[in-house]
Amino acid sequence: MRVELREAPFDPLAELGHYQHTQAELSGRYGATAVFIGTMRDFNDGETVQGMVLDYYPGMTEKYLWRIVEAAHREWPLLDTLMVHRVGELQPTDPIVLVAVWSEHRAAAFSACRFLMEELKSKAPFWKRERTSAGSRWVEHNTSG
Amino acid sequence: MRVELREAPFDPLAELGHYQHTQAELSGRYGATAVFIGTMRDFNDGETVQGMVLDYYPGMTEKYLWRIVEAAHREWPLLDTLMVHRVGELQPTDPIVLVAVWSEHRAAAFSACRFLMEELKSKAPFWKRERTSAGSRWVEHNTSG
Amino acid sequence: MAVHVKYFASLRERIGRAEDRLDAVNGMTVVAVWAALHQDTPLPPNTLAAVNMEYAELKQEVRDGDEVAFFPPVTGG
Amino acid sequence: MAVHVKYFASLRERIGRAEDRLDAVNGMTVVAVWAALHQDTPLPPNTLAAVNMEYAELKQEVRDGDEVAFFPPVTGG
Repeated sequence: MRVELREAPFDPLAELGHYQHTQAELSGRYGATAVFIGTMRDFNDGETVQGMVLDYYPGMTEKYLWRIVEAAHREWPLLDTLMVHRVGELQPTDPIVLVAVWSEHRAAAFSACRFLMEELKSKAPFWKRERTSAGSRWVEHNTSG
Repeated sequence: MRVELREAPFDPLAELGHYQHTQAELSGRYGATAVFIGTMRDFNDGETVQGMVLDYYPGMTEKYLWRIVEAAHREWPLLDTLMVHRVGELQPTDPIVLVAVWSEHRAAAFSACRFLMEELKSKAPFWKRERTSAGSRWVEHNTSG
Repeated sequence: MAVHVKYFASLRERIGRAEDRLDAVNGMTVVAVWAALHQDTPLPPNTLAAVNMEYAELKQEVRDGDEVAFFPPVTGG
Repeated sequence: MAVHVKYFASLRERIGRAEDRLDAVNGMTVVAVWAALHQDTPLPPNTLAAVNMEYAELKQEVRDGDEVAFFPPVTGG
């Protein structure tokens, strides 16, 4: 299992491929990989977005992400989980979050991946501040799942 | 949208990255990408599996996959879908199927990706024949989702 | 009228060939196509059928030139 | 006893600083920590609180050395 915050842009597919490659003990055991990638759009709530800052609570954010990963592993028969979340200054089209879950069969991977994203979105300490042509604004609420 | 059958091994992450790169009009519009990768395990129903043949119905299989992709696009606000399915001779650890769905928000991508896999598993004309130390056997039923 | 019949997977192996041609008669159903070709072998339970690459009921009537397929439950993905 | 207080996101900007230190008294709750530091500003509705990096109720009592954080609803992912 790995949970990481990233200050710099990351390539979710490269990240995923690399992580999977390093987890040699997974090989041959998993039949299902469910992945979610959240990406910064250039448009939100009716306005063109030029940039974004993702604020977080160093220490608590990592702790919270580990907690939800552990909860998913208690709830479903998972083989592994990778979670990478961007923080800091983002540009439109930048990946924000990658969640990947490995399991023997698909139901566990699908359910756990969606659970992790819902928990992350609703409770993990991250805050978005968007920059538009009208200035900068804190995002007030998350989109529901 | 793309639906493909592959006779030769494929790298799902490279496939996904390449396809996304070619779909320039997606850029900045999608906030959510949900991906499922099905992989051949080396163990099934209590036996070590050495190889597998994936039989299909040329013509009908492609038609059926397109049908479920179109059904997903009618049901959810999706931006794009990629589906690649292996056929022919497979080795353990070979990817079998890749489904990727792009949408603005996560609910549509998650729901459509899971729907596509359930439809594919329950109705698309593919048949697995596994090779074990005891010989070769047709897989009788699919795992439920 | 001519009907082209295909078999897949375990059903193809059981029958020992991948296809048949049948001189069908007007109003013949999918299951009657099977019966005409395999007089001593009832259609195995759970067998699925397609006509012209669309899933079909066993009672669907076939037409001249149709492609009729029989196959076991699918196990893809 | 000393309590370390942190603010995040829009709340940090509203207050104009990222942290405070408070000489708290025994039995003080999280919301009382806020009240002691911001006598003229009631805790904004929907504000979340954490003690030592765990989500906490506003009525939770703080202890010497605790880190208390206040922040708006989260908007990550």
